[in-house]
Amino acid sequence: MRKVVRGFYAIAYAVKLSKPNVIAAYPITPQTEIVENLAQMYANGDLGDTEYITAESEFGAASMVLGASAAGARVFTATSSQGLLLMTEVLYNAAGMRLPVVLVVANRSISAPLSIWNDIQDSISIRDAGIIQLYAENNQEAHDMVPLAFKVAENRDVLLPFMVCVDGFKLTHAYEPIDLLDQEAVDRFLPPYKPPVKLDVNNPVAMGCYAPPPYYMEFRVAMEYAMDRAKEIMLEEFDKWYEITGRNWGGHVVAESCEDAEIVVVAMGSIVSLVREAVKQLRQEGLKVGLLKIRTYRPFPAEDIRESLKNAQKVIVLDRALSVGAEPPVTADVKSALFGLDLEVYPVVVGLGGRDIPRELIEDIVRNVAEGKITPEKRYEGLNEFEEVIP
Amino acid sequence: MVKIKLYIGASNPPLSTSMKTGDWGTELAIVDEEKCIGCGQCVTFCPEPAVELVEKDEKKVAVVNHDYCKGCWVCYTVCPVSAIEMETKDIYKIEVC
Amino acid sequence: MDILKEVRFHGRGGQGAVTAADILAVAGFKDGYYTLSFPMFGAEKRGTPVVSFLRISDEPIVIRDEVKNPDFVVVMDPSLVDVVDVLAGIKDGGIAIINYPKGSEDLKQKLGKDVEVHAINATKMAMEILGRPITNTAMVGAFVGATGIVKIESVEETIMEWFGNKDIAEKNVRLVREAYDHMKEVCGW
Amino acid sequence: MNLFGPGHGACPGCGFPIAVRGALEALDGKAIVVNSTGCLEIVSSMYNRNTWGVPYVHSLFENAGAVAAGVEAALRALKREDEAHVVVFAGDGATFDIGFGTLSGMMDRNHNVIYICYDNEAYQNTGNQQSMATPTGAATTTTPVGNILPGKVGRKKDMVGIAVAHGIPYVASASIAYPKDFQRKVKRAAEFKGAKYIQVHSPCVTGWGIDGKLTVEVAKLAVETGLYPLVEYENGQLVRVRKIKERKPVTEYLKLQRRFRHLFSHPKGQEIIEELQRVADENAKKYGLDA
Repeated sequence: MRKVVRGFYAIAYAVKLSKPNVIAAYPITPQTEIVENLAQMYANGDLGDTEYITAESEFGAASMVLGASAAGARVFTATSSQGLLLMTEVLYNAAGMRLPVVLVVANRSISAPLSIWNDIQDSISIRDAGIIQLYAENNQEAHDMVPLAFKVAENRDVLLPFMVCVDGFKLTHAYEPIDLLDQEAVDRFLPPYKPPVKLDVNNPVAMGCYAPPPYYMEFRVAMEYAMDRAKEIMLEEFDKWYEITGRNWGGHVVAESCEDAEIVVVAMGSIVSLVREAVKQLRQEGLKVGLLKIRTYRPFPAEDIRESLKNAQKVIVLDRALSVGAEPPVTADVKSALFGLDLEVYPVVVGLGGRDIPRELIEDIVRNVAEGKITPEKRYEGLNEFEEVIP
Repeated sequence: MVKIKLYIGASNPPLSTSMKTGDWGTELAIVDEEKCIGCGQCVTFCPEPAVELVEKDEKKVAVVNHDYCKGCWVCYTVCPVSAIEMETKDIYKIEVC
Repeated sequence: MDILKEVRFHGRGGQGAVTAADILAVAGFKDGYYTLSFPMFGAEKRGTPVVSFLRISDEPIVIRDEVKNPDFVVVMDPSLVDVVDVLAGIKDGGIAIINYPKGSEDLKQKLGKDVEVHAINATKMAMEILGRPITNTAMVGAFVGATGIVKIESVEETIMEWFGNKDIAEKNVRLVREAYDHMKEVCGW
Repeated sequence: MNLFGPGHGACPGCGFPIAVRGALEALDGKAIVVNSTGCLEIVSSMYNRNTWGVPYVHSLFENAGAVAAGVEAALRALKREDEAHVVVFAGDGATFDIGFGTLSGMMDRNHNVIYICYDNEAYQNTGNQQSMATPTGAATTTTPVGNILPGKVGRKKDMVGIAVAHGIPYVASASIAYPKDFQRKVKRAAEFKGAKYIQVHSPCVTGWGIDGKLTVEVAKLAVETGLYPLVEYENGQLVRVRKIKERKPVTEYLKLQRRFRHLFSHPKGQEIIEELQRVADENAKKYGLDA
């Protein structure tokens, strides 16, 4: 059913259709409306047997979904920015305990200075936790990713938390037409959760044990193997999703106009659409430009990226986060995927803390790269000149 | 290299008693079954638990499982009839020449 | 409409500037367009000047930043023209529709910019029909009357769906229609 | 199958296993245990050497309250609430200090959880660092005795009072010296729906500097001096108190423990002893301890 809705509603509605047993959440801008919508559905009795709990903090919310997941429940939470950082310890723990917690992150910058606006520093900061991360290009994709997240996370060969990353405000607060899923389609795709192990008096096990040196390393490496398996399993699920909904979002990456492209722009999240428009414009100008959308960020699709970019000469990576003191995070990952190939990678940081990313800015970057006006070194676009002073 | 069985979710099968703690202390609790009135105080208090009440000659007496008794003296201190003695393990009975 | 149209709404927190954009997004969708509306990304409190945005197009909408160069500007509160540069960035040939009691000529002089500006006394209309000075639906009607980019019937249908209370919905439809008729006549089409 | 142990690695004479086993027996093993990081967790839940006979989960140091709330919510959502009681075992560090927020949240939302704090009055797992449960004058590695300072300055936090203030249906204090009383309290707690808080005084032989054979005696003296009053609140009302026939001076309790030994020689020791006696006297007055 196509309906004009806000992004946060599209997400909340997909959560409802996924029938989680327990939702625990704590509000934070710009995630708040996601959980407000779920709270309203709960208040209206529209969530069936789902328990909705208002937590005392994001830390508490994450801990509650962890506990509920250990008890065998399908669980959901959502957060942003500082909230995600506050959850971080628990999320690492959930990943290590192999609990399929699903969360939506309404991406927002990290304080200080305080900023409620969009970049992806928050989710990028916990890329090493053992959590699957998908970045939505638009609200339709965000809506579709939610049932998918449960399906993949709960797969016995995966059993890892799953994070759906959605640009705060830009997507969450946009009011636009969305093809809302129906219950029947979601039920067909996503069966009820059957936990392989749970807290059960009839079959007592201990979970969250501590592992001395003879065991610890195996547990961590086992997570890595699960991530690897998730790569294949996700592709299968993407296909099934297409069969059921008719919507094909592609695989871990989507390469557009890359076959003959000399320059390819790599992007993640809502700016992908903008880059696509820029590419169209630049193609009209005769520039051989392509777009590579990274959809799955963890597990990192290094082979897909290498395959897509092997014919390019210059690769521009648009990073919307920093790894202060090192190369921007997505650039670093892309570079490692391209190691040994004869091409140049241009790290370009844009759009931190909600800074505008006009289409013309992207076009200019590409033109400048094409004309050799800029070198493949870390640079910041859309940045004002400034001078540091101490009052 | 040994092959390890890894329970996913760091989950563990229940109740391993594989760690025998009976060799921890220098002493062991020994019950004088004559004096024992089978009140169960030692059972309640034993932190391990290494004491249980067993039916013997038509009366209940405390029996200490020396595989797990750490020799902590707790049972000794709570026994209302002084039926428990703490005995130094043979290995610690050093004979001075 | 073959190209993207961008609209910026000015109001004060609590006056329904976001709802105005949303109603038009739904109405435009009913007419078969791609639409995108969203509030100013921030944390504005009741009474502070706020903006909301609407994009409407034949093609899927990919630009999600705040509207910097609107084709149309809608202002819900007469006091805003003194404190906010409501015409900031407006395109050449753009149209501004402003709730302003003293008429278009006075308004044009005050704003001093060479764009099409239409005043409408929406507060008076709202007081007469709703009994309350809530002007967002009136300004939606005025916007449609001035621009014609969505069908007034679609707007009316949307408003009937929007308000849970049938009586309030009908009053708002009347208000929208009155503002629409008025503005259509002013603009002479 | 036993509910807990044997084969765990607690020090000989440790207090908390008495409480853990007592609580699980009181509930007939109908329990899902949530445990915070700490001594109990370390001695019982090493991978491949789990000594729990009931379902058990450990997540972090500071989130047992929230994890238990999540487990309880899941049981409700999955229509399994009759299967077991959700029982938390957490040390005083996890309860009074770092996990206070999630415990408060759990109590505020009144989850159907029995939260048992085994109170050994410092971070004993890591070698006796002070917590908000450490009593005045106790020497810990982070409140050491020096020329100027006589151990911990400041009072032990009144967690029982704070739990009562949350308006939860049942709150009690207990001691491993009175295991039957503790077990009765656990059973009583299980009769209430909602959040229950039981704080059980549980000596740490190494941290307190006592011999295993003194565990029970020291715990008993804490009660008999009035320093650790055993009280019980139902629906906010103080309903039962363990009366003391002849209240003993606090020095009898203090002198048995290495953590208080300096009080008898330090220039400020006498002042601290008087302060502790005042605390005991206040407790006696507040709860009507004297028989």
